[in-house]
Amino acid sequence: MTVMTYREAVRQALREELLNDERVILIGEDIAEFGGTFKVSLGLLDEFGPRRIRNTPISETAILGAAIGAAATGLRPIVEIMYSDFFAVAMDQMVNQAAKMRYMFGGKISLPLTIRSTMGGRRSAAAQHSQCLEAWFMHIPGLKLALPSNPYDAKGLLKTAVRDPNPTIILENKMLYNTKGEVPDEPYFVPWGQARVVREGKDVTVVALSDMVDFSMKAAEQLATEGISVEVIDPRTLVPLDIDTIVRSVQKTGRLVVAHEACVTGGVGAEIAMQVVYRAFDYLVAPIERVGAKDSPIPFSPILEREILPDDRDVIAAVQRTLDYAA
Amino acid sequence: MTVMTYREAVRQALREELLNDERVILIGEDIAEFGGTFKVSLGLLDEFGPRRIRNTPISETAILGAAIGAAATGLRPIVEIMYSDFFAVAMDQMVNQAAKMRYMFGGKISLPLTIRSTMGGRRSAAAQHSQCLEAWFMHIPGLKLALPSNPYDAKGLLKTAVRDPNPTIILENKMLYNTKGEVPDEPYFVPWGQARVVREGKDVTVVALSDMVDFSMKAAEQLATEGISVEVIDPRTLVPLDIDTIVRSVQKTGRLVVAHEACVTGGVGAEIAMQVVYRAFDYLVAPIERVGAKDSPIPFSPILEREILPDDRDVIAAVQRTLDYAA
Amino acid sequence: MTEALDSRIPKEVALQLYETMQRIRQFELTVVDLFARGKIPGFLHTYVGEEAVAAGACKALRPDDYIISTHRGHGHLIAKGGQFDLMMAELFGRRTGYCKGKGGSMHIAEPALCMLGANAIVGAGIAIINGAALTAQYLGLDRVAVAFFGDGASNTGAFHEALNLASVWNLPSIFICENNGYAESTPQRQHQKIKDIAVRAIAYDIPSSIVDGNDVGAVYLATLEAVTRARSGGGPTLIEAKTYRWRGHYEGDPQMYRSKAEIEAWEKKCPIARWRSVLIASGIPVAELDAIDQRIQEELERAVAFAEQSPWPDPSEARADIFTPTPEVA
Amino acid sequence: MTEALDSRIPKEVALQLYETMQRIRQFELTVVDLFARGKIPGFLHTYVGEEAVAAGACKALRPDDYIISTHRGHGHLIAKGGQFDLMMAELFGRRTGYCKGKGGSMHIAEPALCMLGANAIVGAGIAIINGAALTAQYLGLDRVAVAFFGDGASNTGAFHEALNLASVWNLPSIFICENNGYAESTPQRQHQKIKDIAVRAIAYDIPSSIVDGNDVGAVYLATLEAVTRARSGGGPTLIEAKTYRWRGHYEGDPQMYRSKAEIEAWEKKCPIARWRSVLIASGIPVAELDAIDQRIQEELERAVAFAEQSPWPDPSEARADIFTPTPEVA
Ligand SMILES: Cc1ncc(C[n+]2csc(CCOP(=O)(O)OP(=O)(O)O)c2C)c(N)n1
Ligand SMILES: Cc1ncc(C[n+]2csc(CCOP(=O)(O)OP(=O)(O)O)c2C)c(N)n1
Ligand SMILES: [Mg+2]
Ligand SMILES: [Mg+2]
Repeated sequence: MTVMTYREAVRQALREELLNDERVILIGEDIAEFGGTFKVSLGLLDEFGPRRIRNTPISETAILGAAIGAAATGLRPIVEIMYSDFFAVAMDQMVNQAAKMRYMFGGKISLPLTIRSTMGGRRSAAAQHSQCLEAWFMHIPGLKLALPSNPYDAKGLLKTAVRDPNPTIILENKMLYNTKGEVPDEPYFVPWGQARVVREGKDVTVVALSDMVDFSMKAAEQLATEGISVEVIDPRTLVPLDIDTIVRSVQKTGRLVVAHEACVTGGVGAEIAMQVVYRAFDYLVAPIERVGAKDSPIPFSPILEREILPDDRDVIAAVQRTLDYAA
Repeated sequence: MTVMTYREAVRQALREELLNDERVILIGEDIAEFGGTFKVSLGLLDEFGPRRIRNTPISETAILGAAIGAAATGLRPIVEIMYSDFFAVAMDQMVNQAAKMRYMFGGKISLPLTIRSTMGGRRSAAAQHSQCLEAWFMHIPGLKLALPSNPYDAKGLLKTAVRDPNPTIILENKMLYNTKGEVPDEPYFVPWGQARVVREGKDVTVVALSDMVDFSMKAAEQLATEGISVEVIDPRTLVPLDIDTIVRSVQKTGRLVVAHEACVTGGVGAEIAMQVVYRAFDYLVAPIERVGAKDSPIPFSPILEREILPDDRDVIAAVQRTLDYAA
Repeated sequence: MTEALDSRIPKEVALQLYETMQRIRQFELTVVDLFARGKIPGFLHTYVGEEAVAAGACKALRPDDYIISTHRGHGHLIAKGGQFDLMMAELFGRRTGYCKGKGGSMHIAEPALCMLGANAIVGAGIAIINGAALTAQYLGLDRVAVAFFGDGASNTGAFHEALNLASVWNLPSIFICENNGYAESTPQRQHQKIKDIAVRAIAYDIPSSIVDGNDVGAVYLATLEAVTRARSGGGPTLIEAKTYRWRGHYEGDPQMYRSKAEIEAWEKKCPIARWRSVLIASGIPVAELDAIDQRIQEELERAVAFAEQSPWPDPSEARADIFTPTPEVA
Repeated sequence: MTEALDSRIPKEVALQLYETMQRIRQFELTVVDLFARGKIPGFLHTYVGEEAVAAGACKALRPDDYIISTHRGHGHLIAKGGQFDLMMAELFGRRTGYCKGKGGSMHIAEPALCMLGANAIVGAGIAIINGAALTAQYLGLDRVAVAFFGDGASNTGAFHEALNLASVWNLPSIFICENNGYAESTPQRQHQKIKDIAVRAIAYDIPSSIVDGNDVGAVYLATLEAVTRARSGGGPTLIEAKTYRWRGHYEGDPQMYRSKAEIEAWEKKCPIARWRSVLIASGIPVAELDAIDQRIQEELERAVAFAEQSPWPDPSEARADIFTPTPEVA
């Protein structure tokens, strides 16, 4: 085990997969000399050269289109979209092309394509550089989707994605790049579709995504001091979603809080919650609570952004509400 | 009252608003001589001329950008995006620009902008011309959103939208254009944010969107013959959403089915259902049922498309499941 | 006044060009009829009148060169070697079709023929083709990759981004614009001020050419030039082929946006009749051409019968083919 | 060897050009310092070195002409008349700022000055500006609308679609490309093969010009020409201004992608020093220029104090300003 940052873990995954398979290439804006805006690919150009680490113009549609065409014809591209807000200029390639090509072709091709991007606020980057758009992708059949919450998963999920013959999207959290965690020295893969029980508990289940896992753990620790036992589950991947682990937990606790940074309305929290309502209706003793951003564009001023975005205090309050609920 | 098609009702709304306010203009691909791919604007060029009925190149980003800029500076554009699948090439203008501009400017501008598009399958138009993407928009604060299910609402909601100082999206259902209904002869407006109880009932509440309203009514009639009383509610607008009417109904019936044509996972059904779980938890006697497309790209072959898309039989089955549920 | 056969085109190639155009024409006329009779669901955009572009361009390609197409894709697939029976079955929505009935006319594809699909999003294929070109370049294969698209598509953002990327990466991409004068109902002068779309190559510093899209020999030679350049590392080319579609944008289009006279004038420029004259003048017996036509007709009849007799897909297959099964990783 | 003041530029205009450039420069240097000291949150993209473009272009405009900007927007707002105090407060995230602290550096805007905002999506503003131009054209006002954008932005789909639409609609849109040689870290030769972005105008059949973006007088005159054409119904123009940014893409950029020598060479071409020489050579007393500089410095100090003393927004305002209140309709 080595303690390393989330950024370094992602870089290791990229490097190992570049070493493992000559067909793996990186495509993105400013990813070469510059190492990417978040410096994830720093150093890879030196090691692998411009043939494999490919800088592009500011042309997200062309980038994704080229990656799709390359994946359909034998390469295994890994694309970096600098901020997930920028998917908006090129959703067609994600949704009408990558997600549907295999199906439209009657199963005749595979698209081993990995798309990495960054998500989230808390940096005063304002309305167009702070969004969490995982709900868009979860709604489109044909795309796999992961939101790693720690260095171990960031590396292991990415490595699995690169080996996957399907289009996979990984949304990395900007606020996590500098956080540290243990990463095995030997190669490993984290399977998609297996949730992680981050903390066991018996009173309330908290399903948390991305950096809301840390906030939820903080909340759980705080609540533990008050004698409240919180189970924290990180689904890790939304497609496929390991709903079984979540349902089992709710069958035990009877209470559920779903926490993500994306705004509440139309967020994936509703989907996860509804699947639980459907599968564990009789076990629920209180309404499901959702924690997420208040419905608003993300403001610039830190004081306003803090007001909009959720954190551990919101998780605590939500847990409390499920416990206080009196039928 | 005059009986007219949904198409004609939309055209009347456009015509009345063009007559009412010189600042109203229409922008879109093939909307002039051709009258639009769905012939909604047929005849308007003759009456209003090319200055107000504006054909464009195939450039959805430029179309929406121009409409946004025009709305910000004094016009009241109505844009037609031919198929809502095509939003994917220009989501940036919808989501990063139109939805956020007022907020980012600290409230200093208004965007009186109406965007009409078409949604839905059932025409063997296959994967890239059949989608229902309302969930994308409902998740983005700053956009209003309606899905009219009949000629009366199609006209009345559109007229209200054109007078609204905010970006509004109206998703018209292609399969409804030829359906008929009564429309008042005098001018009227349908307020946004008021659900319509289409049919009263006491056993189960069905919340249905767009053409699922007709399917749900058909289901309700069938179920009535078996002595089952279904209340059908059409929210009409998703932003703002009249959750109160839905909650009141569920408080009465204790059972809820949400029906839309979009695929189930990540669809707006989850959002509506979760709001009900939150507001009417103690009234629910069975898990909420969701009716929607099975998670898949839309296939071309009619037999496959029928398998994927929901209809009245799915509503009936879902209602039955809520009734059969034994805790 | 009949043109002579260009000396750079061998007679056997000339005959193949004729046959391919005729295959496309007859296929399209057959599906027009079947569509009118309700046998084919969905939308139908036909290629009637534009046959010389697909036929000429694809003749300049090898089987392992890639192409990608548009909503108007039958001609491209036929020119790349598509079989009538599997195409017809696809258009009928049958499980024996190229895409098992999942794609239909607007998504018909056959990767085994290096045909990366029709595409119902205008412009999208222009971006995707660069990926096929990149694979070829990256793997050191001397393949090229061709995107077909319309005059209307040349106004999409995808066109611009894709040509620029092909230029900076020096990809073996060939962009063939089928300028048929209309984007759906919109005449070219209403959707762009330029007359020659080929001038847009200047914006990417890549070579271009303008070719008579109703002269199959000219299209063939122009494409051959671009292919030769691309194969030898010379990078992308934009080719504009000026042509015309004879039928509506889609079947059912009332076409109020253009005059009968305009259509008739172009019908007189029929690429097939024109090439037939060239061939006859060059000494090919009429009977040989008629025999080709006859064979095509028979093959089409068999294809229709095949499609009609083919089973529908089973509803249980509706959700297959979304994801490729994932191998276990250690 | 100092240049002479172009005779088409009145002295008072020349002085205003100087003042505007200096206002931008001093503002940027001040915020760079404040950012380093943690007073300004978020991202900061400065305009140092490029002042002549915004200053020259906006001087050719009337107050009621529209502009739209980029992520690098301070210079444009200042040139359009933006006040230091309200700008500074916005960058500080205070409620007294131009956008009540909701926009920040990347979205700073003032519709009252017809400045339709900085924009953090590269290329987006190019599409939006056509709408302002359309309003002017539609209402028969003789206003023009200017979009500023970078060399990198000229590769976005939005650029292409917007210039084409402006062309077919003959809009009074003026597209000013600030070619500073880099898109973030990517040098121009790596993101496009063309050297002159102005050639892209050919793709839309619109006029273009290339101007030394460090020569404020040249930018002013080139813009004036485009404005005159646009006001009189002559349609859009693409202007390419060649310039250079002195600082990193954003504050904090380590800039390994370019050499110190390159930066220094451009610093020698400082647009402000250059114009100052021109003014002095034309007889303007140095003291007059120094007085301008001094006034700007004092105004900036007041602006910083204003921002520092301004209240933070109240959290309760966070969700205000999403929607405009909707009037009742009958
Ligand atoms: C992004 C997008 N916008 C609009 C359409 C609708 N549409 C389909 S084909 C077409 C016209 C295409 O014109 P052109 O590129 O010239 O091809 P042609 O049909 O003439 O072969 C349009 C507008 C679409 N499919 N995709
Ligand atoms: C659609 C999109 N892609 C990428 C980015 C990230 N980004 C911000 S500025 C920038 C470089 C812009 O270069 P240029 O247009 O030349 O403007 P400059 O910064 O040189 O003024 C990039 C890549 C973005 N904001 N939007
Ligand atoms: Mg065309
Ligand atoms: Mg630049």
